[in-house]
Amino acid sequence: MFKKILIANRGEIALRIIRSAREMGIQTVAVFSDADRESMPVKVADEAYYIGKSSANESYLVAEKLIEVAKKSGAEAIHPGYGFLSENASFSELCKKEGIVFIGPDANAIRTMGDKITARKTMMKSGVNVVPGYQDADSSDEKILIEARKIGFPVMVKASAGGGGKGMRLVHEEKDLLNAVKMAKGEAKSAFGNDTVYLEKYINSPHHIEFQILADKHGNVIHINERECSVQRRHQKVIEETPSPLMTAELRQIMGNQAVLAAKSVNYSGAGTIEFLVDDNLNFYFLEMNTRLQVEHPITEMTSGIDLVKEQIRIAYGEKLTIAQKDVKQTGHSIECRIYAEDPDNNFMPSPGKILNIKEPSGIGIRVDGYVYSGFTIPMNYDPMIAKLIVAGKDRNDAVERMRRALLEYRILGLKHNIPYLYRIFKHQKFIEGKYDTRFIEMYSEDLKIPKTQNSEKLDATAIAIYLDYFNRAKNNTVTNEFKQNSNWKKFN
Amino acid sequence: MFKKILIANRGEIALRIIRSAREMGIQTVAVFSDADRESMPVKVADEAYYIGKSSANESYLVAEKLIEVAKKSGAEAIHPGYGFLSENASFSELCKKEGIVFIGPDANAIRTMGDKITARKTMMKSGVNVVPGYQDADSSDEKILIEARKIGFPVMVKASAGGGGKGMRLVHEEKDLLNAVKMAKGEAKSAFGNDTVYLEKYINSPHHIEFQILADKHGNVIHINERECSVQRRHQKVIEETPSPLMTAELRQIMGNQAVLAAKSVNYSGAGTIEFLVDDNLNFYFLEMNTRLQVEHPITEMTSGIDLVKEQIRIAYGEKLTIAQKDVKQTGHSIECRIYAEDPDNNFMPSPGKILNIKEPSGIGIRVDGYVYSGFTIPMNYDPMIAKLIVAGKDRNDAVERMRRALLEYRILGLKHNIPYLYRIFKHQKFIEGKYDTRFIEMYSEDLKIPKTQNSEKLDATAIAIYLDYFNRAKNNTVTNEFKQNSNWKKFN
Amino acid sequence: MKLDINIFDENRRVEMLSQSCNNLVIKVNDKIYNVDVKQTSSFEYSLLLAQNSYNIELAATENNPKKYFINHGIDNLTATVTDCQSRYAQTRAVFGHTDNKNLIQTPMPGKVIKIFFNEGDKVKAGETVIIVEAMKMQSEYKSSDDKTVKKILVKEGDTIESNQPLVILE
Amino acid sequence: MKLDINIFDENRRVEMLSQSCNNLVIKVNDKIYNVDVKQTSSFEYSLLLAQNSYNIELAATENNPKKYFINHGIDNLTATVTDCQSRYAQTRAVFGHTDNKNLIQTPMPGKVIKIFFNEGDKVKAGETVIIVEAMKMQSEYKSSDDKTVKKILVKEGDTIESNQPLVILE
Repeated sequence: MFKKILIANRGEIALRIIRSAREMGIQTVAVFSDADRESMPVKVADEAYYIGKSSANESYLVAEKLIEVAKKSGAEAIHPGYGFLSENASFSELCKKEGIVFIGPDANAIRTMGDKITARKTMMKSGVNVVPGYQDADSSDEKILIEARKIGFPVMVKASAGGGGKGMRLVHEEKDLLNAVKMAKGEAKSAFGNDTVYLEKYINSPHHIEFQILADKHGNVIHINERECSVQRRHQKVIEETPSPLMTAELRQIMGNQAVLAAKSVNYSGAGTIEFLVDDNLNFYFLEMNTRLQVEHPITEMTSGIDLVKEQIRIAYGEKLTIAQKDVKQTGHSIECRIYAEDPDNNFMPSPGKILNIKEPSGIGIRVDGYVYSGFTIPMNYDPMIAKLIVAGKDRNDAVERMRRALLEYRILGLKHNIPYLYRIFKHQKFIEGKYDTRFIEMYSEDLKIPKTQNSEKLDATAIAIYLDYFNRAKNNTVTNEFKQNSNWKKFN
Repeated sequence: MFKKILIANRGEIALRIIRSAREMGIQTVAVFSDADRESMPVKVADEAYYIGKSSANESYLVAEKLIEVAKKSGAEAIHPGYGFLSENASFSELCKKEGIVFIGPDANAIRTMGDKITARKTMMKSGVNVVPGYQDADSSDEKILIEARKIGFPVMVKASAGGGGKGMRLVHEEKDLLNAVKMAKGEAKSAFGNDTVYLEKYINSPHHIEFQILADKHGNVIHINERECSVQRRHQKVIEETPSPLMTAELRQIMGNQAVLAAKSVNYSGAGTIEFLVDDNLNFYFLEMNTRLQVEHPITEMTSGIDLVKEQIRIAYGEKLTIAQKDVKQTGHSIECRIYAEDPDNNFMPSPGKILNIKEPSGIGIRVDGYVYSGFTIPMNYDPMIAKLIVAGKDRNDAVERMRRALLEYRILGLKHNIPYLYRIFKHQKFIEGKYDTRFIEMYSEDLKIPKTQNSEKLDATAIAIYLDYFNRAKNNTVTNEFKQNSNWKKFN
Repeated sequence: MKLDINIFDENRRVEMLSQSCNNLVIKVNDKIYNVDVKQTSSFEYSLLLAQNSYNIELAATENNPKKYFINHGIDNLTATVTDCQSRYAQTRAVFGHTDNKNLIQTPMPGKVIKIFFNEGDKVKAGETVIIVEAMKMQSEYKSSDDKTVKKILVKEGDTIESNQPLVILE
Repeated sequence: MKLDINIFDENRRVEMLSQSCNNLVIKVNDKIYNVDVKQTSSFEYSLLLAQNSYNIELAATENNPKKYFINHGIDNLTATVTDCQSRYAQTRAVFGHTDNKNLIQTPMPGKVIKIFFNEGDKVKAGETVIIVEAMKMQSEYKSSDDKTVKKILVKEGDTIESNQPLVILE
């Protein structure tokens, strides 16, 4: 097995990877930008190297720096986490060239799946359901119109190099089509330097359901069942669960088989995710493949007992999968919430800042994947995710009840966060019934607002606590605040 | 379901019960002695009542006070946790009389299992293996000698009302027998007010293996497999795991069936544990039944997915078991460590005091059942257990590796604790191989001592940190220490 | 000593009537409570109001000791204290964001991405004056009415602190 | 400024040679380290010694600012600081438990269960003088040599603090 690996990432996922590597007896090398010197992964890794300014373009995205640190530290492999360079084909290639193992698929698989048209064509050839659409070379106005009519309106215009909603247009009527194509091309050109677009049928209020797969370098591929990710705000996942409330045993088998086919079609190796759109009639369509570890991977771990990071490392080292498809278990129910530093009562404005005090929930069925601590300042340069809160229960109802308890126990003081908002989702009747699709948050946004009234005795108790604290501080005015006392090293001067 | 329950306990188990009750939507009532006012269960319960002085005899053991609080608060049921009144038949009876549901078995089951001779006889009648011995009424010297010879030396002399090693004597040779019986009787008389003793064959270096059972009030009984509890120091369990490294599928079935028989023989209801001694040839003998929740119950929860506290509450409410024996799962491997405030380098001297800072491990496969927090003073009046650290892994090796990682992450500052000692156990070759019995800790006590040498750079780093902190404090001498700043409310005067 | 505390847009006048160790008698508006209180850490108060247990976490904000962050139950609130000193001096601006419609500032630290006007320019109601980015999310700050840009205190690319004045209109 | 620090029964003389922000050059005995240091909380220091990351938690004990609790890696140690002031005044008693064989005290708070002698009584070597209980565990404190009980400072049933003198022998 590897003796030492480098983690080319930050935040919770860096810590997540360090934990599994440490369990395997592998030494860990962290890297950090200016903003992350005090971050948990830097503190707990065996080694830590500075790689540049806070802007990711000057640190976490600079492939050459990461290779340099890997060589200097003697790390034999690089785990890219998610985001940053994790789906960068050139980086995978560069690692290979430099004799460092990239813990992820090879450049070809990343490239094929990264280009949406190539991915669509590859999937169609392998017999995977794709959203009805048109992606051929002839992009003349007439051809586009003919194909759009065949698909039927509304249609989506999407950029082949796309992602994150850029270069995407929803077209309801034929008369708007050609103009929309023109605009999408312009956007795609400026965002990705590639103006190729394609057409897809618009799937109305779909479910977003994805399958986890694992593939070794010896041609063995398994899937580890689905994750339901339909609770989204502006295309960002907020809550994920497995099993999907929509899923049937039969559909699971069919979709799982297609997920395995999809991975095989690109000679995939490592952990990957096949995303599908599923409509209310259980028609499903390949959406895209994420050629990396997914943020929401823990719910799969909770229900399968498989440590996906350990599997990634073993696969990268060249080991064969030790789990056969028939041995994959799915026991109980697991749900994940993403805890963000944002203000749900103020249009979800990001709310970076200093965490004065944090207490994470604990006890039966709870897992927290975080990276912050009391006194830590959440940098404003990256994603405002503080942690992932994951629960497991014997069934969906048990997991929902446990999540409510966990959210009640979770205490973050010093900045705005979305815990109260998440709690309201877990109290919402439609969510409790498992009757939701990707429109859930939009449709029930009014229900999810902070209630107008509060228990009066509770507010009295809060007022009493403030009263006491206020005078307590006044009396002890030589005692500085905790966060001042905890200021960084500069005080030593 | 109950609307409100009272938890007649303290510390980690009180918090454990509050958590599951809260998940079920049940209101919780905590009780506290002087020493526990600032304890976590008091802080997080819906209601909290003061019940007396720190000494358990004046608070947690006073049945009448607990009944009074239950009535005043409107709690419909009482959960006794473990220890204190949990195996007190009179308390179970009193609850019943007062119209409050006792979350545990009825008085008769507690009494039968509490008297060792009655328990032995009941087990023998039901066809459960007991340690060969003699427990009949005729306790004349001749009869005792004849029976001891039949059993074969060495024999154990044990008090029928016994527990905790009192009134117990190991006799190697016949000439010492009668005197030992006399002494055991004397001890038993003064400790329990009952001088009845019995003889048992001495099982040399046995394994301590116990089975978890669940029984409803409708005659349904299931077992949820075994727990291996052989890592003990002075008869106190230190580490528990499931499955037992010694267990075979065949033996599990036979012992499990006997555990179910044992519970049925006393019309048991609730959660209970049948303890067995197992020798190296896999002969097994009933030792005793614990008629309550066990400290180490979480490892069963981790591998079965069953929340035992929720099941206890449902059974007490009168619900039928929803799990049949054939549906009981046993997936992966789980291990528990008991984290104590004690000094392993100084004869395991208890080390109560103030926890200046605590950071619990987190992430995949980790569960912490604790009750303390930074700034909390561990009272000297009770058991020095700080928390239970539980891990789950896909197999034993995975769980052992995960436990090492978790122990490395666990940080308790301000008092001596046994985390480094536990880590050394998980590094010990015999433990790693699963080759241990109840003599393990005694036999390898030298191996488990703190190593004589330390990494030199690591000690240099520590010295540097102290150097900086020392001058930092000197320069900021107006800043009081955290723990002074956090002193309790008296400062407000 | 009395204190007015504004939580969740309601005012509470709090007054301690008596104290004996950690048992207090406290009046909140017209209600009188017997409270058993313990401060269990720098940020935490455990209160028993009769039998009910409340665990309240709070901290005065770094730049305003009269504004508190609060965690209580699932809620995550802010509250403001009005004592004798500040009662008269207080303007509405003390609570929450400023209501000064001529001052553009942001509640969070970030980076100035774009400024659309120069000093002296006319701005129409609803027009975006400045875009600020924090944590990959861009926020547009608009003018509430037709105004003139009086002063621009930052430039594009600047890193800004929370509540730092950015643009003054008039 | 130099400081002698005793950890794990070894002495280390530490001296800062230079500092620039959080980059320090520090000498420990004969070794010179370039250290990147951050104090990340009241109790925590993150040190990078070249590439190696060390996260050290420490706190001076409540009643002795020169004695530290330390968590480092799996270890749970104590350390003692000797600065200029204390170097001369220091007796061996400062490090760890007292070596004064005539004083009986306990490292932990607890309760006096039994005292076997009266003032003036003779005690033989190995005889138990006093039993103290903490957390349900009783500990016996014995005399190291043949001695006389000079003074008994507590009585049975007393609650005692850590390191409180209990009995003086001579």
